[in-house]
Amino acid sequence: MMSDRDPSGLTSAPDQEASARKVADRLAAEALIVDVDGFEGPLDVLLMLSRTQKVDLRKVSVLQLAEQYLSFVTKAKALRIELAADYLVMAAWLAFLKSKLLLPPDPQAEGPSAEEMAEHLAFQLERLEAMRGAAAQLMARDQLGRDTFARGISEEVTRTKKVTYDASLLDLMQAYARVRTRDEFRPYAFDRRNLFTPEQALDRLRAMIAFAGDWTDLESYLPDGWTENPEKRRSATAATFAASLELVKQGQIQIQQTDTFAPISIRKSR
Amino acid sequence: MTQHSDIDPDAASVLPAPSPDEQERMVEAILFAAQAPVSVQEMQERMPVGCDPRMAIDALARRYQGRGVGVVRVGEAWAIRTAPDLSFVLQKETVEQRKLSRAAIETLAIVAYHQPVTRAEIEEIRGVSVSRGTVDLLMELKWIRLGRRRMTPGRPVTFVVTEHFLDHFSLESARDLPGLAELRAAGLLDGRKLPGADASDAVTQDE
Amino acid sequence: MTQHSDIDPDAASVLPAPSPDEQERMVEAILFAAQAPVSVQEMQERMPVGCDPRMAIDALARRYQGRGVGVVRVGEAWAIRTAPDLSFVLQKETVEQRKLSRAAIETLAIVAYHQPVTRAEIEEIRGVSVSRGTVDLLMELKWIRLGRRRMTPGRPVTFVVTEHFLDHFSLESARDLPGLAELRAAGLLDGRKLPGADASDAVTQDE
Repeated sequence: MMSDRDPSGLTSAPDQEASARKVADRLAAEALIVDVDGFEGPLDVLLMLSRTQKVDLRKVSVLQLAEQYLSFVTKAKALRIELAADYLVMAAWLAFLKSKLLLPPDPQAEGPSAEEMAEHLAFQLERLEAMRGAAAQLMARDQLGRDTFARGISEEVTRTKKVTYDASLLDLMQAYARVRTRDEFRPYAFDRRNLFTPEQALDRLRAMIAFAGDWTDLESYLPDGWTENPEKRRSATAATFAASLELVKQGQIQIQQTDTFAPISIRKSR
Repeated sequence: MTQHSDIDPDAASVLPAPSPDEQERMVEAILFAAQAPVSVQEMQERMPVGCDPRMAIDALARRYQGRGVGVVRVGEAWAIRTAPDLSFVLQKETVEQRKLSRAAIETLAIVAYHQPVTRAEIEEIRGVSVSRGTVDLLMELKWIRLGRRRMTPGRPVTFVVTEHFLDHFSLESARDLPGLAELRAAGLLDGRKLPGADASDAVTQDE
Repeated sequence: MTQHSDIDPDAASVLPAPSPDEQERMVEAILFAAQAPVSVQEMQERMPVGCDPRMAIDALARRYQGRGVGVVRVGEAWAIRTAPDLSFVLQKETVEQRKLSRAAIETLAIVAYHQPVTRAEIEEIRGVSVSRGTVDLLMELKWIRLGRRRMTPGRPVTFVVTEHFLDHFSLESARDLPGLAELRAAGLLDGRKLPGADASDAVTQDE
């Protein structure tokens, strides 16, 4: 297609006497050059060129293909068309392949032989052609939204959160008991029964401190009956600690703690 | 009959109208794919000349009778909709167990112990008004239902517990519910942990 | 025991499974309601205990043979789609189809026929680099998705086609791609490289 059938060159004025066939050829050649941007890379160009050989891609003449491609690149250059680097890389590689194919094989040379390289290029072309065919077949299938259609109105599956309520007989009875005994409840007042006041603690500590000659754990000063129930224990501990601080302030006792969260101990001031 | 369909719509005019079966297929596909209900007029415009969409709709509606979907009329238009009785397969349920609210369980308890009971009576016993939502929820749970109207002025409705309620709470009848005295004997009246509980009671418990 | 079957899901297990006809109705409703294919598994979850959706699907598919819509298989899922020959009455439903670039179409085909395939492999087959936009577009259309990483140096990601792709191109599975067997027999789906190195490497090595 890029061959020398038109010696006047691509830039010559249209030849009125030329046969329709020649014009067509030239137009095709021009189109090929000018539409270089339309090609998807060198492999695409090679595939296009190989079609002009009108043979099974497996029997394509890679040598002839290399020449066609090199001529394509040369003409593109002549037309001052900027070719992307990979086109030139391919040209260089094909020039190398061409020389390898023409020269007798070098037994010393490493790597694939010229024949292997040529065969692989043919394979690549065949594979690309095959994938294009496959793509065309794929696009020709019945397509959703063009040939077949899904349901237009989506009766979307509603994701409902089903809440099941549970209640036991015990809940029921307790609820009833609560309602029926409401009259027995006295008005709300702060519940003081589990509260040990700092005043109480102070009185208690003052009475006991006289006997505290040595360091003694503060906890041992908690009143009887206030150490089992956690709620009462908390209240008594806080009150006793507050009372001990008061006594320290008054200079009656000393207080120490060896480490964070370690037991706090007190003793009578000396 | 069908061969013209995919060729030239203009050619349709010189061809006989598609068979009733074919027209039904078209209506079926149109209604299925439509994003909104489709009027007969609109179907007519889309179908080849000589078609009678109304007849095709009727035939399709008959065909879908008793199926999982049906042809329904929406104003002047038509649509395919899933059968209402199958809505449960269109829902993905995530079940969440929740405790009944205090208001609900108390109301339920009062109905169970005092049935048949009017709303006013429930409110009198609870000392607070009963919200509509509470009653609705209990009705929805099928634990209470409407009983006979009370033959008093205003003829108020009463509420009673249901078979389902008895089933759920494993009761033979509502009369089997333990009375207050039994509840107290069982320690159920003292089991409450409420602020304002009697102080003297607490002392005896704790010491 | 049965009076509350519509309430307590556990009770369903002691009930006989719905009749085959009823199961078919359920599958019909499920498939009609959904726009996307529904898996057998999902149907099973939505239907009462003891149902066999597969059997119901088969019965439904037979029932819709030759109708305006049909039951189609999409991978492990099922969907109802309009009959392809009726597209002419449905063109109005088309929601502006984006024209795919040649690069996108070829890339899609390569992913479909060669999956799982890496970007480098796509590039080798096409002979040009794959632009990010092309892959993004195909991902956005939900036609391709990431597959497993290839256990080769660099652990490159692979691409595979989706169920949505199958749905779009009316394919039951990726095995049903047109001409797949022939391409495979011709060795054109082999990951064949230039002995010693691939073509682009060869260029850099030799210069």
